[in-house]
Order: sequence, then structure tokens, then C-alpha cells
Amino acid sequence: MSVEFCGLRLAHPIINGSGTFDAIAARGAFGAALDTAFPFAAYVSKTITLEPRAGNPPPRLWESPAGLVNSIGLPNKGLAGYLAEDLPQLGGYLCDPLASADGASHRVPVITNVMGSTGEELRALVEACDDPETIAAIELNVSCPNVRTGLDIGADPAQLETVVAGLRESTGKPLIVKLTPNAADVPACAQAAEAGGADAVSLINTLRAMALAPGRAGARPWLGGGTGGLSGPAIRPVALAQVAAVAARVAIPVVGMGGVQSAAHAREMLDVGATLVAVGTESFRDPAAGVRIAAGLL
Amino acid sequence: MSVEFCGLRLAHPIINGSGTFDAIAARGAFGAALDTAFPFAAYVSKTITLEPRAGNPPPRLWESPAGLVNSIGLPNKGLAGYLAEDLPQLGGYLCDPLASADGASHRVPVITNVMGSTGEELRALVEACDDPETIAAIELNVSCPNVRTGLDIGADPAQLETVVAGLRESTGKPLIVKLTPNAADVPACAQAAEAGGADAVSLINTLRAMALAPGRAGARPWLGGGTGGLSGPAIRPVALAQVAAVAARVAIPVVGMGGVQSAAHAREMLDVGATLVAVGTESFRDPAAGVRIAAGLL
Amino acid sequence: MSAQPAGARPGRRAVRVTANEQLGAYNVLRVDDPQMGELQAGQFAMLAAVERWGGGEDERPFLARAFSVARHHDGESSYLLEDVGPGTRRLCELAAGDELWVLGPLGSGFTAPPQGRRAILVGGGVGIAPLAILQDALSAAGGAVSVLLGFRDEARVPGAGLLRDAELATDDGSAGHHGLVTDLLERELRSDPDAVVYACGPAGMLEGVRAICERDGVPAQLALEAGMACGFGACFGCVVPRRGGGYLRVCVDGPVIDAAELDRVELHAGAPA
Amino acid sequence: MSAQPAGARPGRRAVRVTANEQLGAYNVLRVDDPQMGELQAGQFAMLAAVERWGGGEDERPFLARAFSVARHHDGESSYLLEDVGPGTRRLCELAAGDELWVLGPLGSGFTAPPQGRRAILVGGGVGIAPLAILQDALSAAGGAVSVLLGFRDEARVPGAGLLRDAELATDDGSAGHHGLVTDLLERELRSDPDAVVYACGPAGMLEGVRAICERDGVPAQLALEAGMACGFGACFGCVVPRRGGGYLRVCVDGPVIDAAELDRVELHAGAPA
Ligand SMILES: Cc1cc2nc3c(=O)[nH]c(=O)nc-3n(C[C@H](O)[C@H](O)[C@H](O)COP(=O)(O)OP(=O)(O)OC[C@H]3O[C@@H](n4cnc5c(N)ncnc54)[C@H](O)[C@@H]3O)c2cc1C
Ligand SMILES: Cc1cc2nc3c(=O)[nH]c(=O)nc-3n(C[C@H](O)[C@H](O)[C@H](O)COP(=O)(O)OP(=O)(O)OC[C@H]3O[C@@H](n4cnc5c(N)ncnc54)[C@H](O)[C@@H]3O)c2cc1C
Ligand SMILES: Cc1cc2nc3c(=O)[nH]c(=O)nc-3n(C[C@H](O)[C@H](O)[C@H](O)COP(=O)(O)O)c2cc1C
Ligand SMILES: Cc1cc2nc3c(=O)[nH]c(=O)nc-3n(C[C@H](O)[C@H](O)[C@H](O)COP(=O)(O)O)c2cc1C
Ligand code: FES
Ligand code: FES
Repeated sequence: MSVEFCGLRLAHPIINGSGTFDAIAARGAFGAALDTAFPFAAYVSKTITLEPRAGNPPPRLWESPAGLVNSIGLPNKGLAGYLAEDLPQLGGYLCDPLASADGASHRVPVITNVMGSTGEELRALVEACDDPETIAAIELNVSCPNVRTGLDIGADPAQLETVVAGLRESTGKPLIVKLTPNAADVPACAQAAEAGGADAVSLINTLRAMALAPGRAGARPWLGGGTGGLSGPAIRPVALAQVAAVAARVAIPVVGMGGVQSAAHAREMLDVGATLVAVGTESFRDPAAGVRIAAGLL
Repeated sequence: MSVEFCGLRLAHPIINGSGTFDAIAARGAFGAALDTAFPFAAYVSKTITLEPRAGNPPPRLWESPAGLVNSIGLPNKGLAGYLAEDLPQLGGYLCDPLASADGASHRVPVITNVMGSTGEELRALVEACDDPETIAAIELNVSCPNVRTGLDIGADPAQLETVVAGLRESTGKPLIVKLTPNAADVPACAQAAEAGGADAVSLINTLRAMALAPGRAGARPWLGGGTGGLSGPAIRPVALAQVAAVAARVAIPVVGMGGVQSAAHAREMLDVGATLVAVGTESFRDPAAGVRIAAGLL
Repeated sequence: MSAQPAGARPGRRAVRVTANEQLGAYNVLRVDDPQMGELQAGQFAMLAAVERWGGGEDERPFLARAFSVARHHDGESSYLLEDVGPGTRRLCELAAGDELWVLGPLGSGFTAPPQGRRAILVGGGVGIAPLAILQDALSAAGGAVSVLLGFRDEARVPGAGLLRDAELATDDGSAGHHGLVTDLLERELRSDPDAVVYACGPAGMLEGVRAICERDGVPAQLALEAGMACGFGACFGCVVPRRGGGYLRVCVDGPVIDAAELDRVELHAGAPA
Repeated sequence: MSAQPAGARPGRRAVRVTANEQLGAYNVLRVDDPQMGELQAGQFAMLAAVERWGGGEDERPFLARAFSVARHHDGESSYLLEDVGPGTRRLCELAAGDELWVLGPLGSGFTAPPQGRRAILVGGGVGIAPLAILQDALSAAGGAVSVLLGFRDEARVPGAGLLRDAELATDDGSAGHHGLVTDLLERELRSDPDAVVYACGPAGMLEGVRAICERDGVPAQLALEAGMACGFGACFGCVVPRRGGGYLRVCVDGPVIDAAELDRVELHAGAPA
């Protein structure tokens, strides 16, 4: 079941969705047991920005029918904090349970997800990630609102191609573009990323969504951040459609995600053309979801 | 609770979503009981096209987590058949239960939803609907793929404004533009519809989605039409976000819909700025959902 | 049975389960439901549990499910259920006292045979349900009725207890004729080519019945199944191709459809074999 | 109690309910769960029913829910539940033999008081749960413990039976002091300003405890609540503002948090009053 992805050899096709698994916190919670039972074949960091961010005020979560609306706001230590504090730990103990069937203990590759709102920010992020050996690939989160239009940077194919092309020279590592689902023509965005030089695309990110505080007169957003993003099984049919449409239009590998809860769901993503499948919200319900799903694909 | 909408006086703010209630079939199923218990304050027809359409091959339905993916394919008798066969019946017996609290029997206004893939088709449809007295308003379904780009006609603000402006002269009746949710910037589309002369906008239509046939090796779309659209509670947080964003950007009234199942959900749509709320998928579970929700708003 | 039904109330109603008994691999669910009123054999209802409809496999069920009314008398309806997925599983779990949403009776049922002609009822698996109420109605009207039922295996044979005087066929030979129920039908039609056929069961069986009756020029009424979202003509989701083009909505144009209206009975294109 | 916990298994496990008893307005759910192992008082677990988690109000619950471990011995854990929504409702419905998903123990618990100082346990409503296991642990270690519990009304007073020798306060005067449990705390602190405070309960009560302890310079450990999606630090959803800026994740930085780390205990901005 081992799979090749952008030159990386992974033990199986299941990875985590950015921002939905914190390997360092998980090791705190589950202890050394995690070292030999890491649920994913590669570890994707949550989105890292140039400067540290505290994230949005609470509440940050809203449970919806078969889904979750979150407004986390990308809290992170900033690039320098990530490189100095987190990366050494990540490099230290992640190893893959299924891979070690052959007796060898394999490191789980780390994919660092970054976001910037200007070309310079992005370049600084990508260049900084190009260096550390522990970073196996870079994922670019383009669901970041353009300061001028308010639309996601990744929603406009022309703009996206320029952004990706501008970064391509900054790294020799695999560059994955995580597309926004809030676009009229997601396959065109994928093609633009490919034309700009991306090694892979990943999708879907959360769908723009909101919730109101219950039990009160008048509209009052529940989420501290005002609006949020919808994930979980509720969005799986949308994710499957977008992944299928994108895989049909690009030659580079596709990481499919959105509402995957079981091996059958992962198989569907693979069937419509994904090379890897990422698990997000389902890991909240079961931190071992990744390994359960991978084992079910055997 | 009576409400004014584009010059129409409605008994309450709850109407049906186009294509989710067939008043003629319902009268066949429920008999005369429906005449005094019609669940909606206005009746929106399913989408009518210039020529008759048989619709997509089955299967047309897929149940998803808290949702429904449909690929019905807009079966309808065509404009001439609708005007000659359906409209007279609709004019005949629809009357509103809550409105008749004052003893009088009110007709339920009929809103005819139309779709065309060219400007001429649309003009023919709108002009034909301008005439019959029974048609109180016209809803334009712009979730129709542009033959050239494959994108929904309504996904591009500039194109949408041109389309609406081109039709504005063809009718003196209220013109409601039913926006597509599969756009990067739905509020911009709403503003374009307003600029083109629309009297109201309605949203959200279904989200582009797909399902695979279960229990088989290999990817095989379940739906006869290949892809479909997702509706129901799964999409409610997305609908609420789009309705709120649109209502904040246009001055014309907004018809909010998407996953509404209860008076509390309808209240949320009203709270974020909708004037009317449409109920779709929930009517499948309970044909009296409209009247239950309306009564709950009292 | 031939009068135009009065129509269901235009809203679902909550009724109480009075019993849920196992009948081999099936369940017979009984509910106290006087509002079901007069109905035609072959009509159906949309059912959903009031509590915890959802949270099963793949976070389903969400929509109500269609079931033939297998019997209705003294204000009590019964349904024959086979657990094939999250919706039927939840219904099979219900116990006396639990609440059920019911919308119905829906659709158009069977039409009585012309005076003096024998009715042959052909059922397969859980599709025998509407034939139970049909047998009652035809017998009450004094007509001659033969009942032929096919089952997959021994576990399903007890379902035959729902009807009287049935002749059986089983795929595994565990009861009656070892083979298809359509074999029995061919034999019956040879001895009485004037009979009228009423059938309900899996698509393959219905297509067999349709082809035999077409060949022999025998009128046949087929009770079809299709995935349904609403059951009352609202969604246009439950269609089957009509002979000569276009589609029929199974919920309002059927579920009982004259075999002459169909070119063939097809499995849903995407349905698992 | 002071040793670093070994950590939960990195996956949820299905365990069996052994009993579900009513305790006034609450339920005490017992489960056979030897894998819970050693745990600190104040730690919690994420719970979800294995069957039919979903299909309740607004098609929820979907995510697991956080509950303090109220007791754990001889391989059996107990939880104190209050039905406030679709998740707790489903859990309150479980019966002996039903299966439950458990992920835990999670979070960091209470720290024992310095040698010789009395512990005052202040609980409000369902928040008394972690104080039960804390009382056991502190008493076993031979420390002096006082227990002050506040309840809204008579129906909730029976919850006090979970702890020993509790002094009560009720909003409606139906038992003990007619007023707030913080009134009792102020009285206790006047007579023993050297005590250490351990509190769990509604945000308003915790803020009262925090403010009193800050004023009086008394150390306080507060077990907080927050909406949680994961319970193990993955989602960053469960935050509360930290004194001096930034946020704490209640699930991994807590749920027991030193009062000195907080400016104030806030109700979630959007939470209904
Ligand atoms: C008029 C009529 C009368 C009927 N009478 C009876 C009766 O008397 N007794 C009885 O037991 N049954 C009867 N049925 C069939 C019954 O309605 C179905 O068995 C039931 O709907 C299955 O629901 P489920 O959730 O248990 O299974 P599902 O999981 O819904 O699966 C059933 C079938 O639906 C398809 N399917 C699978 N997943 C999905 C999905 N996500 N979305 C859509 N389709 C899917 C597959 O083909 C699968 O085999 C009748 C059907 C009709 C239309
Ligand atoms: C560490 C910890 C320990 C706990 N220990 C216990 C315990 O021992 N016993 C106990 O009974 N409880 C305990 N709780 C509280 C318990 O987790 C909640 O009562 C439970 O999660 C409520 O779920 P529900 O589905 O029943 O209610 P919900 O409907 O989820 O509502 C509960 C509250 O959540 C908010 N809310 C409402 N709708 C939504 C929505 N759609 N999405 C998000 N939030 C919403 C509202 O503020 C509402 O009042 C603990 C919580 C934590 C964090
Ligand atoms: C709580 C939460 C936090 C997330 N944070 C990030 C993030 O930091 N960066 C990112 O690219 N995607 C983020 N995502 C999106 C997920 O990686 C994934 O694209 C999405 O949740 C869909 O997958 P799922 O349905 O399996 O969760 C987040 C999702 C959730 C639910
Ligand atoms: C089966 C089905 C058929 C539909 N047909 C149409 C249609 O003909 N024209 C249209 O504008 N919208 C159509 N819609 C979209 C609905 O009107 C509505 O916008 C959407 O379903 C969201 O609302 P809901 O979640 O309440 O169903 C259809 C939806 C469904 C589920
Ligand atoms: S089931 Fe909806 S039209 Fe037949
Ligand atoms: S609940 Fe997910 S980080 Fe705390």
C-alpha cells in the first residue's frame, strides 16, 4: 500500500489535514504510545504565518448537522517559533506504525503548511522552509483573503498562477497548493497552480459558513471570529465533486479531503483520482482515525 | 406576521424552494385537504425551460449525511405546456390557511421560476410570464451552465448584470434572481443582479456535489446525471453565511434558503436580513413543514 | 379498492408502535394509526422514527423511507421490513410504545381484475408485503386468487406466513420449488392463460414477470420500487423510464404500474448488483 | 495524583455501560473501563454513544462530548451527567449493556495542596463531578478537606450524594444556605485563610471564586469548561483568554487552571445567558 507522492515514499495514502492534528499536543496527551502508533503517513503542520498569531476570540467552534464550523483564526507561533521550537520535536519522534512492519522504523515526513498575505511574506516563508532537513514538503494555504478584494487569494486563477510562479524558485522541495473551495471554478484554479509550477494540489479546505448564537432575540454571530468554515461529513459530497473535477484536469498529484471518516470514503477519493487522502474533522472524534482508515484500505 | 415582498402581500414569510414542492402532484396525493392547508405563503414553480425536458436518467437521489444530493435535471413540460396545463390549475385552488383567519380566502401567489441558456431563450420565457394574471412574480434560475465556460451563468457578476439588465424591460412583474452558491463572490453577484434591475435575490441553490455507487470496485458515479447538488441541513451554515453576506450588500429584498427545518432556523435567516425564507428539502420529510415553520414564527 | 382514495393528510403524523415481531429474517411492525383510513392495496407510506432518525451508518438515515402497507384493519397498520441499511435498521429496532412518523397512504394501488378472471399474485422477498393486503381485498370481493412467493433462503421463508395458501419457490431449495418463482408463474399461466398477474419483488423478478406476461399477452400490474425522497411527487427523484420515452414518477404514477407502460424493469443504473 | 499521567491510548475505545442511575436531575453513568488506568482528579474523557450518536435536535450530536471522570476504581468509571442538549440527552438514555466510545484520561488535573493546608472544594451544579474523585484522593492522602456545594434547586440537591460531608447552598433555599456557594466560601476563608481552593462549576460561580481568592490572596485551582471538538489539543477550539494575552487550550493546558493564569472566567461570548 506504500505510495509515492512528489518523490516522497509514504507507508500508506492517509495523512492529516492541516490544522486538525497537533502532533506535539497529541504526544503530551497520549505519551510515548504515539511514537509507535502515529496515525498518519505524513504529518501536515497547521498553517504557519510569518508573525505569531493568537487566533480568534472564543467561541471558536459550532457543531452543525454532520459537521463542524470553526473559526480558529490560525493561531501559531510564527515562522521563527515554529522552526526553533516545534520542528526539532517533530523531527524527533514521528515514526510510522504500518511502515515498521518490515522491522525498520520510518520517520514520518513533515509537510509544513504556510500562509502569507503578500508575495514577500510568502517568499520569506517558503525560503525559510526550504532549508531544514526535517521539512519534506511545503503546503501553501491560499484560502487567505486578498487584502484588496476580500476574496481568497486562491479563488482567482490568474492571481493564483502568479503567486505560485513567484514562489517556485524559492524552493526545491515539493510545493503543494491547498486550493480554496470558495471559488467558481476550482479546476481552473488547480490548473493555474499547476501552470505556476506546483508539484501537487490539495483540497478541499472548509466552506465559508456561519452560525448564530442560539436562544436570543436578534442576529448575533456565535463565533468570536464572526464567520467560519464548515468541515466534516456534511461537506463530503461537495469535496468528492471538487476532487474528481480537479483530478480530471491536472496531471500533478491531488490530495483529497473533506468529510472522510472511513476507509470506504478514502477509497472513493482515491477512485476519483486522489493520490493521498487527508483526514481532518474525523480525527477529532477519534485520534486514531488515520490509522483505522489506512488499515481499512489494505 | 403578514409580510410585503416586492409589492406582494404574503400571509407569512415562508415559501417553498423551486423544484421542491409540486402543488399539482401534492393535490393529487392529499386531495382537497391541501386547498385549505397549503403550506406556503407563495408557491414557487419548479424551473420551467422553453422546451420540454425529460430530466436526467435515474438514479437521481443520493442521501448524504444530513443532506440530499440530487440530479433531477429540471424535467418540465416546457413553457407552452406549463402555461396551458399547469398554470390554470395552480390559479384555481391555491389558498392560504393562515391568511384565512380573517375569514376571507386568499389566493396563494404563484412565482414562476425560469431558466434559459441564451439571452433569447430567457427573453421569451420572461415575456411569456409577463402576461398571465396568475403569475405574481418571476424567478430567474441562473445556476445554468454557460455553454462556453461550463460555469454557472450567475457566477460571473459582469455577465449576470448584463443578463438581468437585458430582461428587465421584458416584464413589469417582480423579477427575483436566484443566485448560484458556486461562485467566489456571491455578494458581488447579488449586487450585479441588483444593478441589472432585479427586484429581489434568492439563495442558496444547491452546492455542486457528487456521489459514487457503493460497493463496487472503481469509481462509478451513482447519479445518472453524473454530478448533482447538495441540499438540506448539511448546508445550512453555508447558506446562512451567504444570505447574511448578501443581505448586508444589497438594498433589495432577499429570499433566504438552505437547510431550514424549523422556525428557529427560519428566524435565523430573517435575523441576518432575509425578507422571506424558502423551505426545500425539509418538505420532503414533512409536506406540512412550511405551515409548521410559519406557525412557529408567530 | 377501486374507488379513488380520499388522500392522505397533507402532513406527516406521529403514531405509536404497538408491536414489532420477527418473522424469520423480516420484522413485522404494527402501529396504531386510525388516520390511515381507507386505502388501496399497493399503496405505501413514508416512515421515519420520531426519535434518533440519524446517527447510523454514514450519519444516515435523514429522509423518510417508503414501505408498502401490508395490512390495515381496526385502525392498525402493519409493515413488513427487511433490514438492508440504516433506515430499515432503525425501524427494525423500534419497540412497542415508540413513536413513528407516518405519511400516507400514498401512490396508486392495484386495480381489481375483470369479473371472473383469476388473480395470480407473484411476490419476491420483502416485496410480498403489498400482496398480503391485496389477497385480503380480492378474497373479500369473492375473486379467485393464487399466490406464488419466492424467497432467497430458509431465513426468509417465514415471511410467507403473511399470506394464505401460498405456493413457494426458493433459490436455495429450502422450501417449495427449487428455483425461481417465475417458473411457477409460467406453469400457472399455461393452465389458466386468462389470469391477471399482480407482482411485487426485486427488479430482476419483476422483469421476468413482465417479459413472460408480455410474451403471453397477459395483463400484469407491477408494484415498483425506487429511491424516494418525498413520496408525493415533489422531488421528481423516483423515476423509471416509460415505454415510448420520458419517465414515470413511481410515487405518484405508481408504485403499481401497468406492465404495458414499461419497456423493461431496470435496476437503478447505479444500484449494487 | 501528583505523578505525571501515563497518557491515554491514542485512540478511542468502546466500553460497556454497567449502570445508568438517576440522581435527582442528574444521571450517574457507570462504565466498565479498566483501560482508563491511573488518572488525576480533574482529568476528563471524551464520550460518545457507539450507536445512534446523531439524529437528535438539529441533527446532532456529531462530535464527542467532554465529561469529568467523577470516580474510577476497580476498573469502573463513573460520570455525572446533566441533560442540557442532544449529546447529554443521548448519554442519559444509555442503559446497561450499551456501548460507549471513551477517549481519555485527558487534560491535566488538580495538584495536591502543600503539606498541612486544608483543601476547600467548591462545586456548583454538575461541576461537582471532578470534586468527588478529588475528595477521595485528598482524603486518602490524609489531608483535611471541606466540601461546599451549590445547586440551583431541589431537583439538583441529590447530586450532593456524590461527595461526603458536603455543606450546601441552594438558589431556591430548598437545602442548606439560601444563596450562593461563594457565600460559604467567604465564611470558610475568614476562619482559615491558609486554605487552598479547588473549584468547578458554572462560569459565574468560578468567576466569583476567582475574585474572592484573588482578593484574599488564596491559591485557587479552577476546573474550566469550554466547547471542545477534540479534547487533546488538535483543534485549538477550546480556548480561554490567558492573563497577559493570548489563549490557553482548556483541554491540554487545563481543564484545571491556576486562577492566577486568568484575568477573569468568562462565559463564552456567544453563550446564552
Ligand atoms: C413503494 C415502495 C414500497 C416499499 N415497500 C417496502 C416494504 O414493504 N418493506 C421493505 O422492507 N422495503 C420496502 N421498500 C424498500 C425500502 O424503502 C428500502 O429498503 C429502504 O428505503 C432502504 O433504506 P435503508 O436506509 O435501510 O437502506 P439504504 O442504505 O438507503 O440502501 C438501500 C439501497 O439504496 C441504495 N443506497 C445506498 N446508499 C445510498 C445513499 N446514500 N443514498 C441513496 N441510495 C443509497 C443502494 O442501492 C442500497 O442497496 C419499498 C420501497 C418503495 C419505493
Ligand atoms: C472538561 C469538561 C468537563 C465536563 N464535565 C462535565 C460533567 O462531568 N458532567 C456534565 O454533565 N457536563 C460536563 N461538561 C459539559 C458537557 O461537555 C456539556 O454539557 C456537553 O458538551 C453539552 O452537549 P449537548 O449536546 O448536551 O448540549 P449542546 O447543545 O452542545 O449545548 C451545550 C451548550 O453549548 C452551546 N451550543 C448550543 N448549540 C451549539 C452548537 N450547535 N455548537 C456548539 N455549541 C453549541 C450552548 O452554549 C449550549 O448551552 C464538561 C465540559 C468540559 C469541557
Ligand atoms: C479546526 C480546524 C482547523 C483547521 N485549520 C487549518 C489550517 O490551519 N490550515 C489549513 O490549510 N486548513 C485548516 N483546516 C482545514 C482542514 O485541513 C481540511 O481542509 C478541512 O477541515 C476539510 O477536511 P475534513 O472535513 O476532513 O475536516 C482546519 C479545519 C478545522 C476543522
Ligand atoms: C430535488 C430538488 C430539486 C430542485 N429543483 C430546483 C429547480 O428546479 N429550480 C431551482 O431553482 N432550484 C431547485 N432546487 C433547489 C432548491 O430550491 C433550494 O435552493 C435548495 O434545495 C436549498 O434549500 P433546502 O436545503 O431547503 O432544500 C432543487 C432542490 C432539490 C433538493
Ligand atoms: S419520491 Fe419524490 S417525486 Fe417520487
Ligand atoms: S478541544 Fe480541541 S484543542 Fe481543545
